[in-house]
Amino acid sequence: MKKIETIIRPEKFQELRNKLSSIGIGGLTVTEAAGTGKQKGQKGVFRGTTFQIQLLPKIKVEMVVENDQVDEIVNLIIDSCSTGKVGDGKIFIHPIEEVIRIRTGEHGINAVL
Amino acid sequence: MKKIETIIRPEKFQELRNKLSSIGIGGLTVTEAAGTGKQKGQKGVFRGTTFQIQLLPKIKVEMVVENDQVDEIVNLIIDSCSTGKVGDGKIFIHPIEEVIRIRTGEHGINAVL
Amino acid sequence: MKKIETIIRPEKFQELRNKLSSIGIGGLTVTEAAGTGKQKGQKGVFRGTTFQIQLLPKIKVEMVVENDQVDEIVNLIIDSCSTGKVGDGKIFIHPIEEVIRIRTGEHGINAVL
Amino acid sequence: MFKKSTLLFVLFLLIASPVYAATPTTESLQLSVDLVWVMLGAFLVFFMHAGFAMVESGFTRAKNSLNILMKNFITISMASLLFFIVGYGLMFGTSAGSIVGSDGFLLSGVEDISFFVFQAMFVATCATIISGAVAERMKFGSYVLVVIAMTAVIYPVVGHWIWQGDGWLTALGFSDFAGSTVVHLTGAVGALTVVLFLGPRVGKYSGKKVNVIPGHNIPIGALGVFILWLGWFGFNGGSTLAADPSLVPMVIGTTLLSTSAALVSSALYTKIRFKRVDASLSLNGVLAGLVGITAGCAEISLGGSIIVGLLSGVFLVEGIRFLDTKLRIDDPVGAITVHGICGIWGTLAVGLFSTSTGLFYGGGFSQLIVQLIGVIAVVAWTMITVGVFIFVISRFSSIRVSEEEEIAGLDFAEHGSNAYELKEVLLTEENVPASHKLGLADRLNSLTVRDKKLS
Amino acid sequence: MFKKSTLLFVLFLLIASPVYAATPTTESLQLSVDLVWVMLGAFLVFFMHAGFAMVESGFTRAKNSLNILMKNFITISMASLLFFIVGYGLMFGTSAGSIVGSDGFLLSGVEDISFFVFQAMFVATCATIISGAVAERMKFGSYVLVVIAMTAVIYPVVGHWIWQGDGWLTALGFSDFAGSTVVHLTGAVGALTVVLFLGPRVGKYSGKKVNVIPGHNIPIGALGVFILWLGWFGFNGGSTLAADPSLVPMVIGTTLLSTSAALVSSALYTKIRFKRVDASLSLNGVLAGLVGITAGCAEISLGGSIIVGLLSGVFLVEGIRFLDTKLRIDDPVGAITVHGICGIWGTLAVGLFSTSTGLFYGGGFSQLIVQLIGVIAVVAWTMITVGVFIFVISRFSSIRVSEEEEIAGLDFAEHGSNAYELKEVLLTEENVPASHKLGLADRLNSLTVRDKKLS
Amino acid sequence: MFKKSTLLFVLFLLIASPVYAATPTTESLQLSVDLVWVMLGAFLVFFMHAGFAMVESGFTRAKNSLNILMKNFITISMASLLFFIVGYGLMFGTSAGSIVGSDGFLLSGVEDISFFVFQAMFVATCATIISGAVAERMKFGSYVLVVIAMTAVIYPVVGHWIWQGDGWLTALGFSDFAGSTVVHLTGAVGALTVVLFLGPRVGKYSGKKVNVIPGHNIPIGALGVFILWLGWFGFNGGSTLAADPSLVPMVIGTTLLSTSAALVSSALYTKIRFKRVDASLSLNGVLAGLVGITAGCAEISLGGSIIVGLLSGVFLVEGIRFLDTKLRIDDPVGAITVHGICGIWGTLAVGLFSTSTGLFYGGGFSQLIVQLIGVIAVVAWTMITVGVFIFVISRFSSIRVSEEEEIAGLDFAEHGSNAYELKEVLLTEENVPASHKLGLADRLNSLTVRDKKLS
Ligand SMILES: Nc1ncnc2c1ncn2[C@@H]1O[C@H](COP(=O)(O)OP(=O)(O)O)[C@@H](O)[C@H]1O
Ligand SMILES: Nc1ncnc2c1ncn2[C@@H]1O[C@H](COP(=O)(O)OP(=O)(O)O)[C@@H](O)[C@H]1O
Ligand SMILES: Nc1ncnc2c1ncn2[C@@H]1O[C@H](COP(=O)(O)OP(=O)(O)O)[C@@H](O)[C@H]1O
Repeated sequence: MKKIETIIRPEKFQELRNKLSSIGIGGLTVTEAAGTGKQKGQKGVFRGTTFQIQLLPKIKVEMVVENDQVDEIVNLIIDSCSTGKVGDGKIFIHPIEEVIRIRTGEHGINAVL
Repeated sequence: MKKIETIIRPEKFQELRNKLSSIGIGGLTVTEAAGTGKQKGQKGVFRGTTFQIQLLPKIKVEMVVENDQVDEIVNLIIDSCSTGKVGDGKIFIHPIEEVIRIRTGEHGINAVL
Repeated sequence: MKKIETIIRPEKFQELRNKLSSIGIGGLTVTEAAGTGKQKGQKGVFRGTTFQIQLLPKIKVEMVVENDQVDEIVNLIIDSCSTGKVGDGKIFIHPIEEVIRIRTGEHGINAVL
Repeated sequence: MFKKSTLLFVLFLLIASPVYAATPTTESLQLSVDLVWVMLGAFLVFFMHAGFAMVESGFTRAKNSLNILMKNFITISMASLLFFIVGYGLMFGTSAGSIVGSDGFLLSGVEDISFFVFQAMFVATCATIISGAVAERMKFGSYVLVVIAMTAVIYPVVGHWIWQGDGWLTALGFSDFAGSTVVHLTGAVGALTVVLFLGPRVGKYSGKKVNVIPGHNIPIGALGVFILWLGWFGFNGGSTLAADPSLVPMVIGTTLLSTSAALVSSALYTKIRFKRVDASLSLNGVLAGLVGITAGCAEISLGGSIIVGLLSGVFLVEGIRFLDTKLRIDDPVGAITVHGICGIWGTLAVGLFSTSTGLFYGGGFSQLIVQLIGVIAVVAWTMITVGVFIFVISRFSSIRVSEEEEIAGLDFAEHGSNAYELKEVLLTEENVPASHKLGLADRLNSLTVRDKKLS
Repeated sequence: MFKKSTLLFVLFLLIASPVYAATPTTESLQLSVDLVWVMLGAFLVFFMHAGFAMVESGFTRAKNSLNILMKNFITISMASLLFFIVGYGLMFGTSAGSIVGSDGFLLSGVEDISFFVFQAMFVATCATIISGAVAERMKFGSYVLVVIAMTAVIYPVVGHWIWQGDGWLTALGFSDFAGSTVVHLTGAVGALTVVLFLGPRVGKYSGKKVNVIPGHNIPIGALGVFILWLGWFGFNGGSTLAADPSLVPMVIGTTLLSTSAALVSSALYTKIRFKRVDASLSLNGVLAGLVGITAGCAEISLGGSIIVGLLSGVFLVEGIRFLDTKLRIDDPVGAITVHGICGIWGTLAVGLFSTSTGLFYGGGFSQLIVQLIGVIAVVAWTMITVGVFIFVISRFSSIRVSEEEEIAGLDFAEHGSNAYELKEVLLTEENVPASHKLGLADRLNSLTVRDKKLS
Repeated sequence: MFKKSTLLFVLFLLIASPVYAATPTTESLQLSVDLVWVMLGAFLVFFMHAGFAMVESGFTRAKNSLNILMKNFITISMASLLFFIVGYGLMFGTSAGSIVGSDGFLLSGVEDISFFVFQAMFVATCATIISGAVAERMKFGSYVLVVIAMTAVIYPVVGHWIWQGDGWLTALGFSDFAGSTVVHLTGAVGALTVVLFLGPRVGKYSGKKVNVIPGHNIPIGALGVFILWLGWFGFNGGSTLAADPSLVPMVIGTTLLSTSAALVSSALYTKIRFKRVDASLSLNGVLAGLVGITAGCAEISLGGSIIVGLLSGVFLVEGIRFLDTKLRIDDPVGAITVHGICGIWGTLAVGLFSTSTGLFYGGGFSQLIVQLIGVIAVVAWTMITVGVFIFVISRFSSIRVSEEEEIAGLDFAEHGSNAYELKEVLLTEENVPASHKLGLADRLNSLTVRDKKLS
């Protein structure tokens, strides 16, 4: 099994989620993140003083899937979350040694299906 | 070493933490997450319009431990966090290549003991 | 490639970030965390009742880098984030199997440079 | 600055030296006690602007809070200045053909400054209704132009028709004691017209779906409602213009009971209709009860006021649903229903419940018909003037912020910063350790007594 | 609707045509100036409800905010309506056996509407005290029933005993100028009784431990305290019912100084007792000082009021500790101590500090004993009636929400939505980019001048 | 306690039995109506403290909210008590050499308690200005000492010079109707002096950089500004001390128009200067307009007040920039500029715009020069006394919290808990499931109509 961890633009999450559902991927965990990379920040003004915003809001989505689903999902992420503008984010593929469903104690791929 | 990453119901965290303490596991890191899977959401009403709540609040707990502690901890998590109702969450076991304690520069298992 | 995941004191993040920039590491993702370990909590009083604060705010920084950058970055983290006082945090090194840049579909190290 | 010297000179005349007589007479005392009453009313009406600001910001999203607050502040400020310069004259100046006032600009020749002060507080109320309805998408600059049009011309003309004494609606016998029509309906029609040009917020309607965009801080909105209710005692009560023991308590009594009834009926009605006591609709219900009794507060009985209020609460809930889901008019705070539908209801209620002329008290249909004529006239006038005005200014530039700015929030786009920093900015470049309240760690800690010695 | 026509007819009689004489007389002027004063008082007392709403919501958890706000709104609304229909008659109608009033229902035959308005504002105060004590766990519907019982019957009877003029406590010489007992103690005993039936919030006490459940927004609670303090000037000051220059300033002065003293003493006392200036207890201290001086504000000297206040602040802190940790009575906002313990203290303080009858001014023990009798009578009456009432309604259904609803928060369970959306709903189905203020990224950014040109 | 009996005895004499005559006379009525007016003014000025508390807490960081709120509460409380004990005597007692009052301590021999009440509300205003400027870093205890010095001695002496009638500045013809100098400038100079000793907040200035430390809740700050504006009608209006129909409406009119003009000018000026309508500076602009007209509100024409206000708004923006970026004086809420710079401007404006003595009305330079002398005298007196006082107390212990406490927030350090718990404490030891509003999940959910049946 693999964990697909992807950092995306917050506004793309719903589209991604819908597309994942449509190919049968329903389980996922989301966290709020802030990121920096090539993308430029914004400028604000408070009481006449200009300030710079450098870290940008991102959403991190994690899903643990079977090895042979990885490619399909990666393509689907690129498909849903790419805007072509700097800041679209990354996908990281991690090895996972074991998965357990707490409710049942099931192991392996059954735990996430 | 392994990283045990577990997604649990928020209300179970304190029980888990107490049980972990009792077997000598004191170090852990927690993040707030939102998850979806088999568990059903809730319905709300605002100004007469019904809306659906799909992602549910979860807590992600991560702890890096020695290989031979993994099974005990997995059982302990199942023990503390299982309610038998859909939505109890998952445990993911990750390989970890190295751990360093920032304060001392210690490596390996000493860094987390 | 490796993922360097480090749990640090929140107040050290900016220093770390600046030092990382200076050695050319610009891409990273940050999440808010809460941790417990050897570090002692604080005591509060509300309406005359004392209470204990046990989990302490931490920042988790993740960056995916080339294998040969790991040591340099680990040292740099120790350098920037160590105060010598309990609670400085940890560094975890994870294996990463693949990285993809969503915007371009690039794979491997090109995806994060 | 020096060009203002002429103006200063004119105004100089206005300042009479204090003539508070050494020996008070009953006439001078009458003036004094009425003054205190009217000033109290004026202060309370002023404070309503704080109420509007809180309701409007609480019922909309956090990212547009600064914007809506600034709109409220600019409204009361511009309205006061313009009413001084031109509005008061158009409204209360010598009538030109029962249509509009023709003198008293810059208050020249006006002696009763206390009346000006009281009326100035009203003007902004009318305009501020619009700010709620156009919230979260209208450009600040365009909004200011609408405020100018409303407070300098459109509202004063309506006021002249109804309150100056020689207006054509007054001549017909139209009755609107404290302004269900003059203030609230005028404001609501203005709001509706602008909203029709503006369209709904991004994401509000999608295909057949009506999306929920919840307000960000209902408690502060509830405080606003309390402030408005308080202020309304001055709005209705002060409109007596005299501390008249035979009139004032009735006005306050009807205002209190109508509003209480409206809260109860809207809360109950949402419970029946949606299986929940809907908090934000009930809060709107309070305002509905207030608007509903405004026209008739001095001539409806206490019992009658309860009925007016009960119905206001129900009309409110149905009105908001109708606008939102059937007409798909996006009014974030419910201003058009509160001030428009209930403004009409309140005006017509005089024709039904007035103890002197109302249908239910044997007065026949004549008052009701006059009330209807007044409503139609004011709706027509306001819709046409505001419509033409908006049409013209929208030729020059869009009255709406760009979609990008709307999504980012008007606060950052138009004002450069955010309304809230409830969690602390974590990190400065100075490597200064910073605490972060509201953070995850805070919430993970269990707050339990450890030290039994203290307790 | 048409069945109401009889009612309307009755009320019709109430509307007298304005009799504001062309030539004012000193008598008519006296009426006018007293009217203005009493109306000002009424408005301020009304505004206290905003204060209660803010204190109660700020001192409890965010997930129950809508619920507590709705409870406050329904309280003032129901109380006004019921006081009009039945309460006023029971309280101020012709005395039947010095126990209860027997006419004046629907205000029939009542001439002084201004007095009704002023008193109507008080009723709700008494009931709203309960909402704070039962916060975060009592069913909305059950709470409404308690409000009905309190405002329609229980409070009016107490009021009759003490304020109608022919009541048995008045006959004994019981003195409670503005209501330490009538309003505050009655409310607090009602609250205590309901809380005893209700039990503590889930998680408040566990084994020997007393857990801390912190309020979610102390600043809005502090605003509420300021509003209450302001309103109290009307509560105590308006109770003179006349703009009497020899009485009013003393009343305002004692109210100001007692409260100031109570804030200082509670702040200082928490500092000594807990090593911290406890903010929320000090805010309660302000209310303690207000309740403490309410009975005696017109007959205690300025110096005496300071002593009353200083002690109120200390009693408050010890009282809250005692109820919370020894009796384990869970009163989220401290209402029982503020209004009950300090209500008793304020009532007894008249027997000690009254400059005309007090012990310390040579008046002996008689006033003190009468005060004590009054306290006991009111406690007994309220506890028994509320107890029986709650006992009866709890036979039909639980007065408490389910544990599941309590944990999820009453807002979502009873009202279907939440009070706050401080961070924006991140994602709509429309793939609309949405900003998120308050997010992590915002907080990680250092806000530093980059562009020196602007400064 | 028993030692207080002497005090009580003294105060006993103060209580006259009510002398509200059976037959009102025009004189007694005059007293009554003036009483109502002055009390209304006093209540409004009291309420300003709620406004200050909200502005100061909203414009600073969440972690210091309890602290600033407690500072506001302790200020009004200590100020009232001290003014009663000593301040009133020093201010309004029989003049000793036109410098300071010498009797009337504990109000002994004072008959007009209503005047005491009104003045007592003013005292705290002066001191509370300081709390904003020293926010987020000054020790609570040290702040209390400064409040004692300001309200017991420093302010009363200034007040004696200008308002007692026999003061040396009064003799010179110095004119400050409602306190631009007496209250605002005195407070601001006190604030500046303390801030110079205290230094900037950690992280505010670093090398050449000026860092932004945004306020945590601008909407509550905006509510505070509305409350202050409302209160100011009582501040300026009540200062007439009589319900004088020839004076009061002008005072209220100038206050309204000046402030409106200042809001417009500061909003517009920030738009031009920084390309954004800066919300927090515009809110400060409102206060600037209020302070600016305070001295001259009774003798400047309506037109003149607009000019005074327009300039106040501009001076405010430039003043804040100048202090912040050039002088590097860290004043989190802009208090020194609002009350100091605009206080001076308002005082001098009398010399320019007074319709009886002003330069622009042909009065020559004499009034302007007297105004300038008064400003210089008050600045010197306040700076020296506060400076010496702070110097002395800082010898005993630091007046500033430790850097560690400052970073952790004064709330936790000095008061033991936090102001907000907007997200619920997640987990108790009782394994109680707890909902968490505002959490990530809430925000990730799209709020969309699912159930079309309801709509
Ligand atoms: N090396 C990295 N390790 C971890 N996260 C990264 C890394 N590089 C980029 N990111 C994350 O991806 C986001 C987008 O990266 P960015 O370089 O701005 O745009 P793009 O991916 O389109 O080239 C960043 O905000 C950050 O959260
Ligand atoms: N494939 C997955 N990858 C990552 N997280 C998952 C996955 N499946 C479920 N989760 C997480 O586990 C939580 C519980 O899963 P759910 O299917 O609802 O219940 P259960 O685990 O009891 O079967 C989800 O809310 C989500 O956070
Ligand atoms: N075994 C572990 N697994 C995951 N995170 C840990 C572990 N041990 C410690 N941490 C994280 O590191 C932080 C610091 O650890 P602590 O033991 O308090 O201090 P130090 O690292 O200086 O010895 C903790 O707050 C927690 O977030």
